[in-house]
Amino acid sequence: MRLSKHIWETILPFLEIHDVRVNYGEVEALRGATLSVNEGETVAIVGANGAGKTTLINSISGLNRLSSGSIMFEGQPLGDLKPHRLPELGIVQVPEGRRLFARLSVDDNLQLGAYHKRARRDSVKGREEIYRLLPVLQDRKDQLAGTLSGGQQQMLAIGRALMAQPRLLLLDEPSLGLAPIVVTELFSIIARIASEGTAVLLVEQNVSRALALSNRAYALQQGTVIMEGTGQELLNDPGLPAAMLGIAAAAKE
Amino acid sequence: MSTLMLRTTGITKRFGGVTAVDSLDLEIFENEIVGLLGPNGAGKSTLFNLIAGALPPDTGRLEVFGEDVTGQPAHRMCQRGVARTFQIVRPLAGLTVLENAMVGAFAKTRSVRHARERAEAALDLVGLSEMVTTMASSLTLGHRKRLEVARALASQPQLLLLDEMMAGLNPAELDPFIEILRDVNRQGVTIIVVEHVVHAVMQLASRIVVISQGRKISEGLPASVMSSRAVVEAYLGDDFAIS
Amino acid sequence: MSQQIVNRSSGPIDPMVRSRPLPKHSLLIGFGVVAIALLAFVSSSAPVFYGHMIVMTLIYAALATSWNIIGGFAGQLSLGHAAFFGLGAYTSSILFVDFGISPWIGLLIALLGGATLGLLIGIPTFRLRGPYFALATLALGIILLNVAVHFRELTGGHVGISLPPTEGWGTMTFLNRWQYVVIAGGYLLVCLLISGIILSNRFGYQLAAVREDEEAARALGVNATRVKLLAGTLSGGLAAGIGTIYAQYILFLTPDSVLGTAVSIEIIVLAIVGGSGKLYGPLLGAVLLIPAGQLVLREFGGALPGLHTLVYGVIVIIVILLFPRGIWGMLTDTAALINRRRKHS
Amino acid sequence: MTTIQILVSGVLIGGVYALLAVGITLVLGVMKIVNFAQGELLMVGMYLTLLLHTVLGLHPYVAFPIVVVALFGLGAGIHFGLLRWVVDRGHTQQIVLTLGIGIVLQSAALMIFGGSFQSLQIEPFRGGSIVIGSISIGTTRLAAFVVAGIATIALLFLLDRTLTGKAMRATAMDRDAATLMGIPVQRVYLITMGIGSALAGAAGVMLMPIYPVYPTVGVNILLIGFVVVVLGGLGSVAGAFLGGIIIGVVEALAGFWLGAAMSQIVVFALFIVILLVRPQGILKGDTV
Repeated sequence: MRLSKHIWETILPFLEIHDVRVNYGEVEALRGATLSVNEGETVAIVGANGAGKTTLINSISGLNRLSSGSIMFEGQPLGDLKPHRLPELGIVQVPEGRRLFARLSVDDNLQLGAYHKRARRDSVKGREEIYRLLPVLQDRKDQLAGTLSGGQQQMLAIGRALMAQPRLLLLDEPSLGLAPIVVTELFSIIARIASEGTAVLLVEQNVSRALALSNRAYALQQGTVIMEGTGQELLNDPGLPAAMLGIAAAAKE
Repeated sequence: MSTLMLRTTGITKRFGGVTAVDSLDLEIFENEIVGLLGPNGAGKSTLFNLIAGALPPDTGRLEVFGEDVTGQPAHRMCQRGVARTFQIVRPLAGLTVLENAMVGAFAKTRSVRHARERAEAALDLVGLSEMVTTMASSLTLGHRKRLEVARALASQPQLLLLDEMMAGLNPAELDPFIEILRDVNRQGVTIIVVEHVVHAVMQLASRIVVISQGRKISEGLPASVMSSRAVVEAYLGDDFAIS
Repeated sequence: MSQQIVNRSSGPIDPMVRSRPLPKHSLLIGFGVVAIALLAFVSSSAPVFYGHMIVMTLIYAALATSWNIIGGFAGQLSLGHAAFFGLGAYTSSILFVDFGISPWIGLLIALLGGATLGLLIGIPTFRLRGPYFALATLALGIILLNVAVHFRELTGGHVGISLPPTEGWGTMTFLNRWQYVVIAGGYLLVCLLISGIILSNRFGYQLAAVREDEEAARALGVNATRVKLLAGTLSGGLAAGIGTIYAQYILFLTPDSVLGTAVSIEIIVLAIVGGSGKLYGPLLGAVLLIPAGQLVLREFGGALPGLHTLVYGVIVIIVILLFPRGIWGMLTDTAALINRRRKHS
Repeated sequence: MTTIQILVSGVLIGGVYALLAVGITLVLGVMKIVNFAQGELLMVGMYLTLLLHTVLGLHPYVAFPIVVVALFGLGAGIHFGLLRWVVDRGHTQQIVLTLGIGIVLQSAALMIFGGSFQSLQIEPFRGGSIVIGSISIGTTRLAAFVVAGIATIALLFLLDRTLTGKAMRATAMDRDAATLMGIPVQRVYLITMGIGSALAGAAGVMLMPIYPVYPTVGVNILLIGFVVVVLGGLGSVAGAFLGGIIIGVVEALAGFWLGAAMSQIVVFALFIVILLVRPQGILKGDTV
């Protein structure tokens, strides 16, 4: 059983991003990034602002068009799909800034998370599970999403994405603008999601926590991968602070 | 340092419940290049909007050369010599490169001939003189950013506010850009740069101000500021220094 | 200090580098005068239908050109431009019929009235963005239409106003058409000249900046409110003036014929199809669409009423979907492309 | 005529305005497009009702579902063929495109049906009017009002309680986020435009026995529709319904006291004042 699963994985890698370039107009936001995520793995992407982290995540979820390169999910090229088809496959993104449906209730936001057919069947049960995982939402299920606090909103954004029954969860700057105590809670929830077998691709400003949480990590700079390794390896790399502050460019030149 | 060019006193701006700029005091002297740093959402762009008159402050006072200019609209601030660029570049897409720069030049002159001369001089300075007839909409980002600077320069500013002009530039574009800004500064224009490309700011700025959550957390010479614990924490997360 | 930047300017400007050569105003006047003379000659001998077509084309071209100042140059979609047109038509006609004041003086008063209305409307409405400005101007047109319907003693209500056919230059009334060609053509020329002068001056650059990005324009020292108001004033005044000429040509006014929403929409259609924001765009739109409409109307008007507006509507849809910069814009884009290809090869 | 009588007829005609305005506000709220062809869609609905009556002898109220479905198809078709391409463009192009669509529909109606006013006389039911005290209520008007009320409630139910409706609201609030949740945004737009047109069709059916049809009948009603939409708060379905009734009453009262043209002046002056003072609408609400 174990062996066959292993073979399966070698034949069809989970998420494979190969030499991806993305242009905004005539600007290259990604310049040939290559990385992968294995099933059930938590991978962090760190890097200075403008390094291309959000562009990368948006390319996976189909909000950006690739100029070249490929993104394959279990052997299927994602470029052929319309973006709204991805949740069906199991790829769901929690966008930067949460992007909740502010004037819909907490419960409605969760319900919309389970929009695609496969998830829709389990919508009611799914919501119960989310409320168990995130009890803070339970008490506020009829409240409008826009009236929640920042931390609660982030929990809801994650809960909404979980409703789609993701196999790969893309998290873009989940801790942005949150108080430290909420960040701690947030990361423990992410850890719990990951421990239940969902693969997580995490883009974070809070480098130390992101790296501590991840199995593997990549550091991006100006659209390419400049470091990769386990979370701990990157954390211990003396070059990391410089990379985070965008100083490594000077060293490399 | 010489004359005090810009001073904000207790300047504050709230959006809904969020205080984007929180009772901030800032002093900028003539002919300085000041780097304004801070993590995402620290309030840098809001501060620029306040200084440039794009937003009125809730409280606090803004002075240019000792004169109270609090609440002056954007076009008045530009005519007074405070020019700014936008974080997300805003070229006048339907106009040519030269026309874009001429709009800036018209802040100080009515004459088309003068405006054209000033615009061409500014475009020359940023290295766009070969592209004057190109439509702004078809420029690359690097060129758009230069155009944004040229347009601001054409208005003959005394103080230039540059909002993340270097983000997204590749290394080959970066160094010439820094040279251009040095050149501009040598000609007597005071500059404040908001920047994420920290190494560029370190090269460029004579002084650095770091803000986080709308407040000034550090200020001083580049090297000392960047090694300060508060700054590292603001950038890397609260417990980076410990781990 | 920053003066030094200017001093770096490298001598005289290479004429090849000019992005926008100064419009040749004298050339425009020359061409215009010759064209008007030619058209006047043609209209004096051509069948009535063609003479009428020429005059109507000139009138609508002038109207669309006046709209272009606020709608095209400044990018503010005015959906109520018939208000100015009708105001001008009614003003001079009432002054002429009720008080015996010459339409020439009426024309001047109409200009002033239209400009004042443009200014007064602009003050509150230019704060509105996007579709709200369009809706407000639309409502304004309807208000003026109903004012004309309501104040019957002055305007004749639905019945309208008939103007006396007393021929002569003093009364701006003629039995032949060539005089109207001269007057309407001359007025169009004035509208084009004013537009050309706007475009080649600071005002034009500032309007274009406001159209492209109002916030960026303000940051570049453009007093957006003031330039929009000035554009609205000029645009309204010029549209009102052509109303007087139209009234003296048709000699009969009803609220619907000069103040109707259909008139406002026709103006926009001409300008957008031709190319709004371009000096000659609205003129091109009028030259293409008005004769085409009149011809279709003559050929099929009896058998297929509505065909000519159907053609209009289809053209509008095609232009918006395929050439959003209008036909003039499409032509200049193509010309630029060919030019570039030639340079490369 | 007593003031109460006028008030009642104002409320009743306000129902038809509401029906039209609800369609405009829905499309505006979800797609951010001001649909200037909405009046012409109503006109098409009226002619279709007339046609079904004269050709097949269908009573308008029997023809109702046919017209509504047909108009849904027309609206969806307009989105698929035309509006789809301008969703991401500026307001000017969207407005001019829908104006063009309106011109085409109007011209087609003129070519097919001619320019004359055509009325549809139906068997008066319950004697044509219900008399309560000194007030007489026309049954066709009452029916129009009731249908408007039911349609509004049905739409509110759809938006508030069904997944499709919630997806419409979600798309209105944040298109990209909706896409990320797997909501097919273009299909949502198609449905929205279809429902918007179906509402115009419903208004057309109910208006046909009350009001004569002619090719430009939609123009004036459309403008009233805009007034209602702005009054009710852009994108608010309940606000549009309430706004329709308010405008119906204002128009009826002003018309009685000041005359028809003056009532139009009052209504549109009110419109401009609202736009300037509270562009978000008087009856703030945000159903969509």
